[in-house]
Amino acid sequence: MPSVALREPWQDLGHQRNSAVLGMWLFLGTEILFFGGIFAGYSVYRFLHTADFLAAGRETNIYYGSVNTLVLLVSSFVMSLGSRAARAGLFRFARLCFPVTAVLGMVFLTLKGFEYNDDLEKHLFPGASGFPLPEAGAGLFWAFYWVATVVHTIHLTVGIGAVFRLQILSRDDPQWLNDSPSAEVTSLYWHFVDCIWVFLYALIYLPGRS
Amino acid sequence: MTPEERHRIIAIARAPSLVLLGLVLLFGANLGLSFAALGRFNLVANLLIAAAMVALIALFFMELIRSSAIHRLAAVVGIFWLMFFFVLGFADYLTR
Amino acid sequence: MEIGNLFAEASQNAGVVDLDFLVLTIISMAIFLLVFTLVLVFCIRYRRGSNAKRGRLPEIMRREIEAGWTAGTVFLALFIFWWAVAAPAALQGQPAPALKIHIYAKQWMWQVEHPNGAREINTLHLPVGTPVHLLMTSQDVIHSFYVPAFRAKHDVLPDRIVELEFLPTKIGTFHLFCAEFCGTAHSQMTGQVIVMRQEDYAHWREVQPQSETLAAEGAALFHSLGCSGCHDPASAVHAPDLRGVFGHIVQLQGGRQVVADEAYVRDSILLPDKDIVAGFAPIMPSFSNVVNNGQIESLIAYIRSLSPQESAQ
Amino acid sequence: MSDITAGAYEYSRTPSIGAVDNYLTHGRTLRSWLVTTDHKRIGILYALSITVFFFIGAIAMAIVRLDLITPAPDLVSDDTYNKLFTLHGIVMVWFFLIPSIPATFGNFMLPLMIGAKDVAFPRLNLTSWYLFVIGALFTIGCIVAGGVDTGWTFYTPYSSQYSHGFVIPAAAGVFITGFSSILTGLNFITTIHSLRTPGMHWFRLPLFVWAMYTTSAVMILATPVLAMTLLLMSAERFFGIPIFDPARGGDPLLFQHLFWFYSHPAVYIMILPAMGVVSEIFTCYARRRIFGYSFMVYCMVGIAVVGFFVWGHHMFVAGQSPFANLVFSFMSFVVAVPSAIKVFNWTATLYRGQITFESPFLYCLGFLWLFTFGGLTGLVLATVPLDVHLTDTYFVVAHFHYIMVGGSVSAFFAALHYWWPKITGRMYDEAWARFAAILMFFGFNLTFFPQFIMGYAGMPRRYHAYAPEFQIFHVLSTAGAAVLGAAYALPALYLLWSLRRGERAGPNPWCATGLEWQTESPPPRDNFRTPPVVVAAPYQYHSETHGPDYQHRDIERAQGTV
Repeated sequence: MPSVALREPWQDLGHQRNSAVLGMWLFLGTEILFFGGIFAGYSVYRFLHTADFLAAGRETNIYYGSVNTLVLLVSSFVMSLGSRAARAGLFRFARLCFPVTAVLGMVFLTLKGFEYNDDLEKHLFPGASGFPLPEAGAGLFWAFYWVATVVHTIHLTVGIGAVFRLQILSRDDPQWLNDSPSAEVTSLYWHFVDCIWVFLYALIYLPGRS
Repeated sequence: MTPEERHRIIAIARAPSLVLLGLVLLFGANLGLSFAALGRFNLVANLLIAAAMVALIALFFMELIRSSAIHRLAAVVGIFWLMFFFVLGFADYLTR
Repeated sequence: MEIGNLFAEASQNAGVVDLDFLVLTIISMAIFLLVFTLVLVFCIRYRRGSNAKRGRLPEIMRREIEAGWTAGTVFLALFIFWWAVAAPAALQGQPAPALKIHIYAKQWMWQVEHPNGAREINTLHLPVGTPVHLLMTSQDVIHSFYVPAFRAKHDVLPDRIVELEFLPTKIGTFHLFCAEFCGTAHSQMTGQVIVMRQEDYAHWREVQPQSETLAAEGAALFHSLGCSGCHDPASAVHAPDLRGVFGHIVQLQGGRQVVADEAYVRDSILLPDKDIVAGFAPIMPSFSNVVNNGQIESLIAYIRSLSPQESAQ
Repeated sequence: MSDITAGAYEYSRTPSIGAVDNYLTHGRTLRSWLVTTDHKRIGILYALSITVFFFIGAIAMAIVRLDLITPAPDLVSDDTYNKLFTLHGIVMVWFFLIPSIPATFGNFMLPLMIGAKDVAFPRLNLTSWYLFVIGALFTIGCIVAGGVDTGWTFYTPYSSQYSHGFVIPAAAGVFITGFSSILTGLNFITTIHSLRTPGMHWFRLPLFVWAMYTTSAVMILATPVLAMTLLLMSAERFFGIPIFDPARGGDPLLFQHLFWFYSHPAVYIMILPAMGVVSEIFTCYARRRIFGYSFMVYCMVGIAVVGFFVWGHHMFVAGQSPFANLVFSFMSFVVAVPSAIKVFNWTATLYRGQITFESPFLYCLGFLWLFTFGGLTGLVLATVPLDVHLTDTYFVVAHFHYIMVGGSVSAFFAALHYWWPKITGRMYDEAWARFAAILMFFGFNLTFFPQFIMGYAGMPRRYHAYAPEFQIFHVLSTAGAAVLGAAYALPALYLLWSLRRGERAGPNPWCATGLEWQTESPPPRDNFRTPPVVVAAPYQYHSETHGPDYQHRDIERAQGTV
């Protein structure tokens, strides 16, 4: 009996998997350029207002940022275990890894929420009145802080949804995790969101500390 | 969980665990270095370490190390194209 | 009156641009004719069922021809590029002392300020045969200063001074357009450039209602805004002395150097932390919400007047 | 012609399940269309949607051209005028030209041409169409609410601070539609990599497939940058955060850099598919193999890559550095080379052919003329001192309409006529089609050639009122637009008529090569009754040693082996 995971127009699971993975990599390529708009703008302004960016970077909350980075690194590790387990046929273990990954993602979101709350209490939102930093570049830094982290957060939320989808769809038929390319593709997406954060961390939280 | 299962789990977890260890060490280095007064080299160091972390994730977690050429190509093409923007965009900003 | 003459050439640059265009048009037409003569000949000769010889393509048609026209096209493209770059370069080196005129663009008008303080709106009087150096800025959105008869155009950006140089060579009245879309009445943001004999221009400028000259206005602002409190040589605050600075090289922190020109002075007023002069603390507040563009120009004129050889221009 | 149509008749008399069981009859309810994952039906859905938008954009411009008959701003208000040309630009660029050939003919033909059953991700394909529709709803909502007046370029700080129009809904529409084209591009690339039928090597792909491949690459690499740019602009407008605002340290030129990083390659999203179509049609009606197949492929790849290096030529007077002007000018000359080579190769393809002048070929000749003309005026605009004079004038308007309308839209109509029998199974009236093609060519030139002249004389674009000496050119242009409008409306009539009354087409009415002609017209749901196997390069219109013969026997022999 052909697997339910096999979809039109494919003839076999391996071919389908390779193509789905290629599709996901292409999508991640577009995501690089999507975030690239942020990175490019950030770089241009950091070049034009170097001192202001360092001063503004000091105002970010490095505790939240660092803990969140660790959380995401660990989540990526667990996700990687999950997708390897699914491939090896260790479905019970895989179905343990996915919820852990998603929960770590939610921990990240919760901490990010606290951090946003702190930022707003300090009026670190450059569009509103009372923004405390006088330098022109500081407003730009914080504008990019908000856009970049919010866009990243949206991506992470989508990622959490995708991980739960794995869990739900494999509930009755764990073999699906192996047949379908979903586990591998979801894992790629999750790691990518993590990669973006690694760069955001270096660009947002680390400047101006010395 | 049978012992056989446990062995297999340990087997698949070995490589990712090492990678995680590397990632955490690099993360610590990045955080620590950012407090050292290196001038403009702070940025260089931060970005190089971040790039190393991303390379670890891409190679081992995203398994580019065992991917086919076309997957690797798709993975780097976005970065390449972003470089085009940086090179030509900064051709303006550096000479304005 | 030159308005109405569609292709008037009224600046030194106009002739060069038109020559460039003519040469490019001739080259383009040659390529175009070549291609479409061939297309026409082939379409007739090789129409279906004609008696023309068919069969295998001659060997020379294959690689040699393909490589030949590839190389030819590359060579032609590079040649045109080189030639287009080289032609205006020959124009460089014209006499430096130029008439400096300030242009302020805003929705939807052009304000002009001549060196002696004479002002006008949507009209620009110029002397023929004198190089003109425009210093332009916008108060709101991006505009674009465009005089077709001069073949001269430059976008006018907010919070930045852009420069445009040309040498009017023809007496007459010419269109001034805003070429960058700037909002509802974009197409009404037009004016006239009136090029006059030099003595007529001098006379015109003298009879304009004399406002204070820019530099005098700037001096007054320099005191009323409190700039002199720090920048006065006698001040207790440690701030750079501005005498003799304009037009000269300034050492910045971090080892960089800049020439203190209009843009630099402007940035120093609006974004004081951008370039800190070596040996000074970044203590100056930004005046970006305090002064408008006209006042900045006055301040720049005043600071220029503190450097005697510069203000002679 | 007689032997071809005779063959077609013979086919239609042959009892065949193809006559009843095809993708059109595979479900007749509206629902069966709205949940379809069939690439052919999705192509049709796109075709219907973009036709609606084509006419919305055309009506906006019709009002503008009527207004411009007199120098005074008399027909509509300044504000309405600005909203009309903005609407025309946004709709024509993002809701017609970008999806025109790829999303319709690409969707329909790509799997057929590589011998596949469908695209790689059929459900994603349908999702793309729904994203397009959602984006379209935003845009239509924006029009209904009162419109937007920024021009299609959304330049800051006008768009982010000064415009009173509905900027954010318009940007949202473009943003969402952008994801539709990203997903389409991703789908096509994966399809071409994964689903080529046995024997279909990379260098046996028809050039239209290569065009789809390179176009898709540009789509997925350029579009996300536009998405982020619009997002940043909207964030500045909505939340008031500083991003491009010069008063708060921002740089409006950064917006232009990011915008043109997408929007210049977007021109290649429009023109590469057109080049693919023209290659198919030139070979078919000249009965000749394409001249220099591998060069044609390299040229398309070259255009797709180098096309990313030239965006700064939109900013020669914007205030970027003179050095950057030089670099971008140089790259713009470089990118002209592969386009020129393609024109020469198409010309050479006609040599020693057996040329017939059916309507698709006439449209392609029109394409060749207008594209060459547009390309050569592009050289003028790549020259910095000339661009300083000509940018933001009607010269630029005329130039990019020669490329985007004269080029892409001509090729769109060529493709429509070439593949209409395949898509619908019916022949249209050839005499009317030829008449429309010729009318379109002359209407187009009458509309846009005068714009070169008034542009050189200094007539700025986006002007509601203008100096009286430009009136004669505007009157000519408006007259041309009327002719052009008629030429666009005509095909709608005779093509619709053909659906009921047209002769049955048979599988291969043009005696063309290419796998899409090896199956029935219209094709069955799964495209091929038996999966095809490819044994030779494309365009086998004649044998290696002989020229094409009068009777098309070569093609019949070739098809026996394909």
